[in-house]
Amino acid sequence: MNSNFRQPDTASDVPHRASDGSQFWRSLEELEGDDAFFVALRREFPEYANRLTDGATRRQFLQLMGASLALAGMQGCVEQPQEKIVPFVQAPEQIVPGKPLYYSTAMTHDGAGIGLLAESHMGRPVKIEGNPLHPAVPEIMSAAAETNRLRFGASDTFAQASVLSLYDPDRSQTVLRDGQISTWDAFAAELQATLSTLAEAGGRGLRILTETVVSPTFADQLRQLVELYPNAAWHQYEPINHDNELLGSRLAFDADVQTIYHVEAADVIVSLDADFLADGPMHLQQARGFANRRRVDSTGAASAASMNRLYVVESSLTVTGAAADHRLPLAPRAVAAFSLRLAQALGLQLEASESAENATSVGDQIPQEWLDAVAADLQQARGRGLVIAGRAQPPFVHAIAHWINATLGNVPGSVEYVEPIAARPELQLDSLRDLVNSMRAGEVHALVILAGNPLYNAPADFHFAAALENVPLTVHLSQYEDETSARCRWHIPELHFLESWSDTRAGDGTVSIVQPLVAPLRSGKSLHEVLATLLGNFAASSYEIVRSYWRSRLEAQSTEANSDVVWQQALHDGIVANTGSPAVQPTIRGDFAAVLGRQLSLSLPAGEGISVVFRPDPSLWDGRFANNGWLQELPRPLTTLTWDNAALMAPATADALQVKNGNVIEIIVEQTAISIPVLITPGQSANVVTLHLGYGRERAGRIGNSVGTNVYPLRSSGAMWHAEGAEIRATGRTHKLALTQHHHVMEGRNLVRAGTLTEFQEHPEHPAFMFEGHVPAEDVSMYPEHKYDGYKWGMVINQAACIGCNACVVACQAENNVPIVGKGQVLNSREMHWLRIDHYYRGSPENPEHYHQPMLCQHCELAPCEPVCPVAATTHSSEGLNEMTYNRCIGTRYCSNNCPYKVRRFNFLDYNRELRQDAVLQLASNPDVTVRSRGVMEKCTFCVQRISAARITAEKEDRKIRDGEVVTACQAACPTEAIVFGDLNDAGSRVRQESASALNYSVLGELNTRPRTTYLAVVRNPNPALR
Amino acid sequence: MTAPANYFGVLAEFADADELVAAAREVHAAGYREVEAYSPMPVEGLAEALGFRRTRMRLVVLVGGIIGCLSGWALQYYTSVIAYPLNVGGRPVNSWPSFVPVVFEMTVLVAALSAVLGMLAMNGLPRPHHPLFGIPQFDRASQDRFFLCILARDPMFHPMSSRQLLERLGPVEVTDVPQ
Amino acid sequence: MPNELETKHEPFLERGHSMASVTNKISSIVLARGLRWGWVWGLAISFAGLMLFLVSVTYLFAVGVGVWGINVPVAWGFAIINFVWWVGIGHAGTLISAILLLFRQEWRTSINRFAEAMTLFAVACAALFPLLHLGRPQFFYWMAPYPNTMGIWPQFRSPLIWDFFAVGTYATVSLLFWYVGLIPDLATLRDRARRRFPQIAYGILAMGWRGSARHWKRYQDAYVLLAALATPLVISVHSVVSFDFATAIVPGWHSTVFPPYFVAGAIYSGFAMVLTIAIPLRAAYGLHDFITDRHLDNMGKVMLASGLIVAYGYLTETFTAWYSGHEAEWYAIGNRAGGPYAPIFWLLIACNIVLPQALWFASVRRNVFALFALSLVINVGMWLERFVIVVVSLHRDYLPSSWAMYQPTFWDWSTYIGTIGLFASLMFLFIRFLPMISIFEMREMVEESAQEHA
Amino acid sequence: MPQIFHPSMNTISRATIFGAVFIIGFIGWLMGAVVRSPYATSAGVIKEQPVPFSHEHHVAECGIDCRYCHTSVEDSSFAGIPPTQTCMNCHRELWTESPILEPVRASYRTGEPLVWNRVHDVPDFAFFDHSIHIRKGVSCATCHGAVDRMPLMHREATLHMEWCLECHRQPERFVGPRELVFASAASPADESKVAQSNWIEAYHVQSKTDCSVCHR
Repeated sequence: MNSNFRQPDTASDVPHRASDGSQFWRSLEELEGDDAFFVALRREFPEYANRLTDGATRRQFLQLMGASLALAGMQGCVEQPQEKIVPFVQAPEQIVPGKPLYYSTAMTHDGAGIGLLAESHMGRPVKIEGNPLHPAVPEIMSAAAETNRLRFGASDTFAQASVLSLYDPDRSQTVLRDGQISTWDAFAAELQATLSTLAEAGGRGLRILTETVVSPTFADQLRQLVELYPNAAWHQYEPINHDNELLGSRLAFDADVQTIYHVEAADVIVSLDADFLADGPMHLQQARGFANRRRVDSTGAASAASMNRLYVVESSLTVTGAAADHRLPLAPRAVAAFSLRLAQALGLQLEASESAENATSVGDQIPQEWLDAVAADLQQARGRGLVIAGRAQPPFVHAIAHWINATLGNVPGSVEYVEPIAARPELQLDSLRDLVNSMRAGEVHALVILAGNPLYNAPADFHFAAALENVPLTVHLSQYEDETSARCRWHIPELHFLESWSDTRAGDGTVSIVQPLVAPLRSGKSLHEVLATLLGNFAASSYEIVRSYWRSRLEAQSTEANSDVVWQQALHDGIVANTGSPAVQPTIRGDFAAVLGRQLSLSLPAGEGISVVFRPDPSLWDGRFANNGWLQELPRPLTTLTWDNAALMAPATADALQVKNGNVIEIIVEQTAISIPVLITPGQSANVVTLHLGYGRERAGRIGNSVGTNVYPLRSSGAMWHAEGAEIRATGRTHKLALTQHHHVMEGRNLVRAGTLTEFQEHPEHPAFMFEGHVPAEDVSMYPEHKYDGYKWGMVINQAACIGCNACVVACQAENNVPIVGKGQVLNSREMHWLRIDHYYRGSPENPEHYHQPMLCQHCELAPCEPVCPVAATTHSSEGLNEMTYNRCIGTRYCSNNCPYKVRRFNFLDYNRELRQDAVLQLASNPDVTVRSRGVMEKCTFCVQRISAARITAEKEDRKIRDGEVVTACQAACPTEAIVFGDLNDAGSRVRQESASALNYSVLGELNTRPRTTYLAVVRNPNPALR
Repeated sequence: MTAPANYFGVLAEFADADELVAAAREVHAAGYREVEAYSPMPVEGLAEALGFRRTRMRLVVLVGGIIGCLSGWALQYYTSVIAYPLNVGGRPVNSWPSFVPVVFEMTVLVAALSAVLGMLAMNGLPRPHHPLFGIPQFDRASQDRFFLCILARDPMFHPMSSRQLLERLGPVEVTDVPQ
Repeated sequence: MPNELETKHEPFLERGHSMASVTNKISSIVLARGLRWGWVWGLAISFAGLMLFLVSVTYLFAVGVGVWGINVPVAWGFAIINFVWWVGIGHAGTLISAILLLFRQEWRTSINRFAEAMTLFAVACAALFPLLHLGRPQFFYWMAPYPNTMGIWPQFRSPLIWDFFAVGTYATVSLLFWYVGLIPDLATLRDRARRRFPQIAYGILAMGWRGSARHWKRYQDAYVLLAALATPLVISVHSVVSFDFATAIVPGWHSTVFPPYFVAGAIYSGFAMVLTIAIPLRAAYGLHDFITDRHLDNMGKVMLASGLIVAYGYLTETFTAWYSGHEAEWYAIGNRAGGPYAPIFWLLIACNIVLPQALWFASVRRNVFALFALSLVINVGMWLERFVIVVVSLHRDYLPSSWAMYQPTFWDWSTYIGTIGLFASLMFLFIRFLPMISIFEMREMVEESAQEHA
Repeated sequence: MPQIFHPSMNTISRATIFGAVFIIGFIGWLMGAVVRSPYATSAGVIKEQPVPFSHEHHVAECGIDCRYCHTSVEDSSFAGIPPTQTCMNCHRELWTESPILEPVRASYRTGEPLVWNRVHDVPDFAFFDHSIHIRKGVSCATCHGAVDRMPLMHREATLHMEWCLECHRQPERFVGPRELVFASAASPADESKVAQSNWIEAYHVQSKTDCSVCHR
């Protein structure tokens, strides 16, 4: 892997590279029709283990009818077609054919940026990694010896999957006017005309609707716009926003602040319905911080102090809840009540009001000992405690969290406040309400919607579609021609962040420059360009806009001479130095108790019956990723549901309603009804139904259309997160839910080793819970041992650290060209993921303990799969890898039968047919990994392509591969460093240390398979008081 | 009456097996050695009566078996130890216990083939054309009649005397068999 | 060798038969001009089945093994079930001819010929499945050891390679055995045929056999030696097939009892299939003189015996599972009896163990209809047994996280039924064009019985 | 009854049975021969190219080093095909009028790349890395043959797996001193013979035959 480019001098040409790149791509577009060229392009990465077209087309079927049995023989001898080589006309600098380059960029998600490294092969990005220099991104193997190795940072599912969206064939490609293909110039002309009329009135009637804006450049453009048209207005709306946090901070401090949690600093963490391990601008750092405090070493003593304790009070099961030491499932309003009670227990004085009464009455389902234990723990951990409120909780819960953290002196230890990172912090719900009202009132003459899909995801009671009818000129910029585009006069294709310039801010305000990896694959415009046209500049390119903004800004502030140097450094590092938001020390307002009292009455909706809880979907978020096959097929954490959303409910609730998995129920909230299948989820709070947003899209694309159920119709401005008093009735219909795991009970098998910290400390050297059930026998083989001198690759997975966030699964899919198979195939257990996260629970179905067990090829030294292969298609390498040679495989599937871990995946059908047919989609494939054909087995290879790349580099330098030089895709993505990979023969390697731990064990070790992938047991830290 | 040179032999037809065996003994006792008997099914003691005892089939099969056994083992040893030694599931390259089944099958296969081919070869089959097939009544040799034939190549053969000898043995009929 | 059974019981060949009569009776079935309607219809129906098979295979090759219901964890489905089932059926023939020959049970004489034919056709059907079930059937030949440009060879530790050799050898040897047995009869047909074409056809096949005493002598030696080779072969083949399961670590497969009880099972289903064919045959062609009730009776006894061994196999399996002390092993057994596929398991117990106990009664063994019904029941039962072994063991193995169900698709069924069509078609052609009972061996029996009553 | 068969059938029938063995053997041998023949491998077959480029002329006569055009051969898996610009570096001055060079000039003018026919085309499931082989002292000529004697480019090797294994199993037979890696194909073998095994030690050549070395 090349890393030289990371020195500034080479990075200094980045803009040139882009232009060269674009030239290359423009020539591509010229040649678009030319097959030969695409053949040549395809040459860039491997195709199929055999080149047969395994088609099921009717024509082929007829052709084959005659041949029948004889056919098999004939197919064998198909000769390779002539391949072409197409060199550059002018070789671009930096690009060495056949070697990847890494460029730093950033992705904006949920109103904050996450820094990324994009791996580019011959100018096409194929893999995303986290940028370790970015404040929101924890580094992987940071401890490893500092070599010229490439440093990776963690990332999340959305970042990993973003590269697939870039090549999505369904992305819109042309400007549309009323659905008819039009041109940018036509648009510009019409816009100009309208603007000129609006100009007199100072732009009155011009409205801009954006999503949360954090981009400094964009903010600057908006500022200019408002200067130009003083009477124009800019609104922000995202269905999943931070309104409650904002209100909460105003409530507590009477100020807008951005809260930063230093989870690692906290000994006791209380989550009030906060999914802080997977949600929030800094969730990767939070997850890392949490995990770092869950590791215990064999010296039990030391670990006692080091290990934190997590209490989670939540109404809907989350990965954070699954990771908790103590989890309390409550109805939403009970969560609010709990926080109030907690505050009171910690000394908050509320004058007795009916609202307080209300709170207490609602809270009667809260176990008192729980409350006491948490309060006591927090008290005891003064200054080292942390209370986090979830975005779904009403503002006063956030206020209470602030209050507790302040009162217990957790600020600045584990909580820190900085100025808001948003360009204009505001209550987005109100912002949208204003817009809709003026639309209804006919005050809006031109509405420019820059990204976002309000027609699909605006609160139902706003009737956005109807309001839109009153607007003469509507413009919608979006990557897909979606629901909103369909109702707007103009649709402008939006560029993907990997193909346009921009900038963004991390959760702490640090700015990253978003630089493109390729010139646009499809003609489109960026936010900046469209806004520039509003400012009268029709020709400006994103690069010029962003560059000029930063030139002026850097020249303004940068003391040292050349702003270009700073700019180059920023491009290279992926962050602009010291741009973080300034810290603030807000103080709890004096009249806190009073204000709070007033809030309570509004915030604690009474009401009986079933509460419906709306949550962002772990895969599709608010629906924007609906057309991303990787995310659609990604088993949702804990439920392993794919290709659908469902009404998640507790077993008890399901019994009460007399429904089973897959039964379609009708949920009625205020006369609005939706039909959605049931999925029973142990751990879900009683009488609470969780609905995930983002499904039932009508115009998402071929993949996302009409997958799942659209639950936005139930979501009104009054009930953005919780709807009380829902009515549910069974419809008698059923719907097949594609789950990748049907059975979450261990059937008394000792598959996951788990114990408590106390148990561990009794015998840190050999904890009792490590020796329950079967213990692998020592050399029971009649054959002699195989010796592995040289490298001995192995992996250790720390189950205590794994939070089941799925980032590794998508990373693996992206790195290894793992195909998408579709719902039908998943229903028949044919999903292809090389790495899956098994989930088991222990204990009562009401509130069980959850365990994640990432399961991938264990690379057994005595692999059962190998001796049964008749053609030696799967064998052992001299470094102990269990190798799968696709092109030798004839597909007996015996290896899969004989694999106790069932990690082998088989191409039952031609899963790459579409890939082969779509020249652009092909560009997403990793050229270092074979794209498998029909009828061959495949499985995790420990990213052998990365090992081999590292080996070649090392060999060329006449040295051994250093620890941390080979980082598998899953390891690189993991925010908690739960996955460690390396050479077991290297005494200094981290994997060696972890494999020596007293908590290390092999799954099914008693079968004497001698796995190279071993696990570290789960150690939890429950509060003795709650035993 | 044709010259001896054109003779294949004289053929006597009998009604049942016992007569044939008896006749065979007589002819053999009379000193004829190039004599052949034909029956629609194997007849106990007939071949012995003609002085034919050892078939050497067992030897053929034994040799075949040994060849099969060795080649089976050699094939596996060569491919997995010499040609491309691979670490398969941590087993040693020469994991002989796993080689036993194929060795056994190869043994049986070659042995069986040599049995059949050996039998055909020693019987001088296939031989779709044969002088006897020219004799109409010989059809019944494969159905319900028994034949004894003194071949012309026997040194003692004489068209007249041999014929008379056979006629004395009470056959249904005696025929000359032309070449 | 006079057999005292002969004198006590009724003979295996009805009285009053001469060599001429048996020869005539059997060979005329083949040499008769014209076709019987029954035969034509039978062949037509079986041929339809064969066509269904060809369509299924074509579709299979066009789309891939994904057209079947298989998945992960159940990566083997009908294909392997049918393979084992057919191979099992393919055991009776050689067993009857070879083992009974060595034990000098001459009641084999009247049934060995078509039993062997049945063996060949069953093995042919069986041999198709390992090829069809490959993900990339076009590369099946990689299983054969031949010097290639890849410089790589088959992997001889794999039971599938053992299968390849075992089934290959078995097919070859069975063919030789069958053909050698046919030679004298082909000569008979050659000599009895009156039309030119049959004369030439049978003539070529008969290789000029003329029943010379010396030939007979060598012939008999070779035949006995073949039998001696075939006997261990029969045992080995199904043992090797059972290795596919026994050497794997799948709970419910990994058991040392598999080889013996697979062989027993094979004999069980084999004899059942012989009866399924023999009973209609003797009715259709009036062969009651040759295939007497005593034949049926004996076969009934053999089935009863082998059936009991199979039952014992089930018990041993259960015991070892319990004795192993591994949850997965014990769960696998429980899952058969109480899991989602329990009905199939209990049906199998009924078919293979409970109902066949009726064979204890001579009256049942002598009752053609009861026997025929039982033979069908056992065929079904043995198929279900393979289903339980293959599918029910796989669908829930070590990690509960990967448990799943298996549902056969239309194409699973059509391929299976198709091979039955193939089998039946071959069978019909055989009975029309080759003597279904060994003529020369019947002549021997005539001779012997003649001597006895003299 | 008359004879069914003519006497000659005796010979014929035997001949067919025992002949079959030899026929089968022959067919086997023939197939083996065909797959290794240029017909199947197209080794030694000259491919049509947009420009009749002569390695003999440029390497042997002009003495241009391999790396002048195949720039990335030392640090990438892909040796690299020169951009049109590289050709024009010289041909801006030389043979500026020559008609055979017109495609090159055209490409340079229009920006349309030249489209060459690949001569050494390893199957897509086999991964080969030039740089490491160069580094370990495998000379260009070892695989590509005497390129400097090829007026028109053709492939020497069959590129069969057995051919790769030949070297991976006995590197000492092919590995030579690094200095001679780019030497003209004169006779690198001889020099490397001098101290065969040394190179293996010196360069830590560990040519593996693990499947994943080439198949990923």
